[in-house]
Amino acid sequence: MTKTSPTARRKAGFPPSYRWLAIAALRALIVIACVTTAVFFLIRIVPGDPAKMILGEYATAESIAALRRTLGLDLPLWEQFVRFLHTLLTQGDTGLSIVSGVPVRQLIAERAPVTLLLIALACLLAAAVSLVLAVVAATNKDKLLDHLIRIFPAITLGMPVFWVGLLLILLFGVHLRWFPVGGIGEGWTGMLYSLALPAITVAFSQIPTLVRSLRAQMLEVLESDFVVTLRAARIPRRVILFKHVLRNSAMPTLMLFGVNLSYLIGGTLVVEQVFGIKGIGSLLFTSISSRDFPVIQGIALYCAFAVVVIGLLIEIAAWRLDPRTKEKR
Amino acid sequence: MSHRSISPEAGPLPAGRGWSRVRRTPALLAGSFMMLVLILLAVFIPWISPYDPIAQDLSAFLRPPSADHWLGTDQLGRDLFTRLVYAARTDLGIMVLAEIIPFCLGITIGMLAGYYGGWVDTVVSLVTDTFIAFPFYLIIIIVAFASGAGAQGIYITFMLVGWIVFARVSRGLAASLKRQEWIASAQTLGLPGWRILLRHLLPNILPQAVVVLMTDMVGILVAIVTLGYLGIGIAPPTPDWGTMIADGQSFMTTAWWLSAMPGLAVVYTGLALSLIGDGLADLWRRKS
Amino acid sequence: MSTDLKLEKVTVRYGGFTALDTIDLDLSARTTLGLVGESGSGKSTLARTVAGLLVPDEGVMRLGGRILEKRRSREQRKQIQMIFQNPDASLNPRRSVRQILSEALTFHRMTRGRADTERRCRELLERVQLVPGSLDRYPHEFSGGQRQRIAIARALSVEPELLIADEPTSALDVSVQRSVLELFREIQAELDLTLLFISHDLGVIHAVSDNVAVMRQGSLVEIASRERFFSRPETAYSRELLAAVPKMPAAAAGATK
Amino acid sequence: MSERETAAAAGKNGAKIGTEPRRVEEANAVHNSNSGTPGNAEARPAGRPEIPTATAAAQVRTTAAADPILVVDRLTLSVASGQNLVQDVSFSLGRGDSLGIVGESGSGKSLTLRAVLGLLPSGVKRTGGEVRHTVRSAMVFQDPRGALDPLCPVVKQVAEVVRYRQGKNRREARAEALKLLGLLGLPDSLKREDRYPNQLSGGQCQRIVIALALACRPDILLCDEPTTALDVTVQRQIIDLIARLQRELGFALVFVTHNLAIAAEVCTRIAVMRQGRLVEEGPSVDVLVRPRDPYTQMLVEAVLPLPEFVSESEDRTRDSGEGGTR
Repeated sequence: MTKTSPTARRKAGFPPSYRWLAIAALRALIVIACVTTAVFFLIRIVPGDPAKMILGEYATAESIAALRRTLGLDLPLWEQFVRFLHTLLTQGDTGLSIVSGVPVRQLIAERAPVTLLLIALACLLAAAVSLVLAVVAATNKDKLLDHLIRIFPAITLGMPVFWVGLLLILLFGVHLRWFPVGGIGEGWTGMLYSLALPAITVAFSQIPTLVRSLRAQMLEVLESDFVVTLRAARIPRRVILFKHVLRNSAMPTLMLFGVNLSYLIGGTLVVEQVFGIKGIGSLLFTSISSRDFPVIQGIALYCAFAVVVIGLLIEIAAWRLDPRTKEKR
Repeated sequence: MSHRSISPEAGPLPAGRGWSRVRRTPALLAGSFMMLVLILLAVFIPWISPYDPIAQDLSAFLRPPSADHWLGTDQLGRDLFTRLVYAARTDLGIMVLAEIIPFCLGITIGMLAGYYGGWVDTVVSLVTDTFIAFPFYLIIIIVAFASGAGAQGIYITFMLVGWIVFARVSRGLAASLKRQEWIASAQTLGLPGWRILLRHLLPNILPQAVVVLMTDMVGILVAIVTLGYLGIGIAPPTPDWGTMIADGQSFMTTAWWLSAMPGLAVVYTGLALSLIGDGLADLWRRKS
Repeated sequence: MSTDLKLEKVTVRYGGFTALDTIDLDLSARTTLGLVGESGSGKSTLARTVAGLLVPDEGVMRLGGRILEKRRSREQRKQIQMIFQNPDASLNPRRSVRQILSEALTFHRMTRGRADTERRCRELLERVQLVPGSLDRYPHEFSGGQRQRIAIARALSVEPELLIADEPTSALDVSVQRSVLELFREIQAELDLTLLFISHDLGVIHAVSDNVAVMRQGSLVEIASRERFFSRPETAYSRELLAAVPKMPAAAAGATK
Repeated sequence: MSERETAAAAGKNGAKIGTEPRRVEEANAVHNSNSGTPGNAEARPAGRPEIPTATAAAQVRTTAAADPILVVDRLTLSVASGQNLVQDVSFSLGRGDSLGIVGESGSGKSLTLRAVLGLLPSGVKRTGGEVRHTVRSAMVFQDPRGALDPLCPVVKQVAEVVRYRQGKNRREARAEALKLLGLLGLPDSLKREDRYPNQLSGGQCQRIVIALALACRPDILLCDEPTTALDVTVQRQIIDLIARLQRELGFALVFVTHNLAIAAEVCTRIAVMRQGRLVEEGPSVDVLVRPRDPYTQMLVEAVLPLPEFVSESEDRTRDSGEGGTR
């Protein structure tokens, strides 16, 4: 039994009681339910009559009343909610788009791949860059490089995602013409090429906090006795760094990544607007401006689902990394 | 040791206190200075700049930065610098207002949960763990736009969700502080719970909570400005950095500073707040 | 009014694990009981239970004949005070020594007005051999030994009858440890205090206690007077503990003071 | 160990002397990985006999003075602010010697050990003197769990050190690791199922740390208060274990502790350090029975005496030891 295979892990006192996984899944459902209900009621409670907004100021009273009936807005709130839940549970959809009459699920399905790809690219980029920067900063403690990397988060923390997007467009798109500006190129490479700049922009909003957390954690682990033991044993530095130090320092940063997830998803939607990418983001903003409530509701549900799924993945990665944390839960 | 002499190590050991320690944290000094400059500007702008942030003067259309218009003028001939500073009033105002209640609420709830434990703690940690990844950023966008309510959307959503990050910090701290021996000693001295919370727990939780507040405030400011950019934040003509960036976007190639300057203002505030946060963190880590 | 401490069948359980298993203990007034045991033996749990920080699952505790209920009377709270092990964590870093010492005095209204409180604080500092000037300082400006002295002064502020010391000198250097132990003995003699002194170090137990109790995995294995325990211990475990203590070269054992 | 303590006997209301930099926060002197050790070439002849007999080890000790394998010459360590935490410390160590370094917290004894190992904590630099040693050293720490990677099973950790230090492949390394653990009296169950540090007792973890040190085949074993965090019975086992290993493997030993009795039991020579300086050094009994330096005298007097107790086997009539201090 050379490597500690999962069986060893089980016998080694880590009964993989997937109880914690069940609890995490339950939590996920609670978040989705809350988001859906919150959006449902917030849209309808907040002042302003949706029907009047859709038809504009000059619409006649009858046409507004007629629209309210078709939309079911004249029904009492709770009845609207029951009908909404009914459609959600039976057809797994939040109704038809008011503007185009297309089922919301279909609308989202068309636009989802681009957004998902953008989110995935941004996550990969953020993880890779923060890892490199943190390792460089931690191993060159107090040298110039370290100070630069420490000042970087303070400056970029205040940079709005869309503003960074605009600057990148101005710099790389307009002046240097390295990247296409707006829209999505054909074929696989075309798409990736056109998503590069947006992905960098979204990743840029996540990197500062991740670097700061990972660097601080690594410095603490580098000072601990077990690293001194390994270095006294003349074990190669890279083995110590990547096999032992990084593994022990990743946990808090992983958790931080989970917490900042909703910023990442929100950021992606905004960046799509800046770069003119036809993803879920632009669908959201068009449906918002046209007060297309079922579509808004559907997107909110979809985003909550995305946040929760990635959160679960992070929780599993955390368990894989350090089984002890899950034992207590 | 027969006679009771004052023991040789009777007196305290000399160490820096108060102002001398603050002087040794450059980050805090720099951050607070920058913030002070911004606040002074925002308060005294009517006396500093002769221009009105809203009145249009089409004859001064898109002037580049010059002696009388330090940052030039926008597409409606309004002085950019004046609008920038007035915008600071609106954005920083909302930022502070949207943070005060969640901050106090979060600290109190977290402290009670951490100190008393039991079912209070389980309920609070269940809620905070579940909703920490709550896509509230997304909700702000939807609510703000759907209701066209501008800042109200932010306030509502933030009341609902903003307190969670502070509750987590203060709950964690309270739970660990509870095991500290000076809390146990206060209990044996017969001091009631509320007094221990106020006199012993709160003063030791606030420093770290304020550090988190600084970073969180930057997050709120960015959210406010983003809503402004998307046209669903503060309704024009009240000056707001987000809307200013959006307005300047169409003149990007010719007058790049129109969009760049408001962004830099946000970066400036963000830098000031995070410097204050880092400085306070260093100061309190060294003191305890 | 004799303030003996009596424990009858006191049991404390954490989930499945029994930290204290039916403890019967008598601590007669104005004597010092040295409680020794290894980590996990439950000696700290016993200390915290007597101090009222933990509520026992079973058993009864009596001080001076009166039962110590779950909610103790204000009088009972003042009678028992505790001093802890870690000097870095025994004082609130954000409050000055004056605030630390005067808090219980003012809350329990044991002094009349500010001047009286100030006088009482200076007396307490002098009692633990610290200069009055320390009142305006903060805990981080004191050495470990000095912080323990402040903690002792704070415990004495409510004029307790039973003082529990949970390894108060384990984190201190040898020289400072000795002076703090001297302080404990002086206070116990002058204020007629009953002292429950807990330590894993048999040298400290020998220097301080009248009687010795040994704990192992949550139960009392032996109670004896100091002379009998250190010369002819009954249980094998006590002998094992005594044999394990490293010995100084014969002639150099601490000269009598 | 609490931070800087002005020694009571010294009587001076000393200014606050730099604390032992357990965790020096501010950015100061850069610590590079192997500062201070001039080429630690593998001077040891290859193919050294695996376990020399006890007599050989004893024989070696008598000729200590002749060829010292470690010379610390006027060593000075200081932090960025220029404060010297260790000042002009010199001592030498022969093959198979055992030197105890005693002193209170903040005396710089642990730092001196780290300087010999060649791995100073960040923020501390060697600003004077040098450490010359022709052989390899390994270290055992005070907190057993802190010296082990919490996320890596123990046998795997020992095997890893064996693999890199003795150039064995993965399978051989694991066999060697298990042999080492057996030598240290660890339960056989580890052979079947590897376990994580948090599942072992403090004493077992300390044995693993010693195994890690021995896996480097050191000629000098550096111990930084290895038993302070352990219970008295476990402490006795670890002390006996270290003494036995030294007899069997013949390595030299530098044993740092604040407990004079332990130093006397384990080491033949003792050095006393106070606020960064070496105040006295000599054979254990001389230093403890006839201390020359007043500080050493104070330390010896501060040791709380324990009367000789009559164990079951001995004659009961012997009266109990000399009077206690009460």
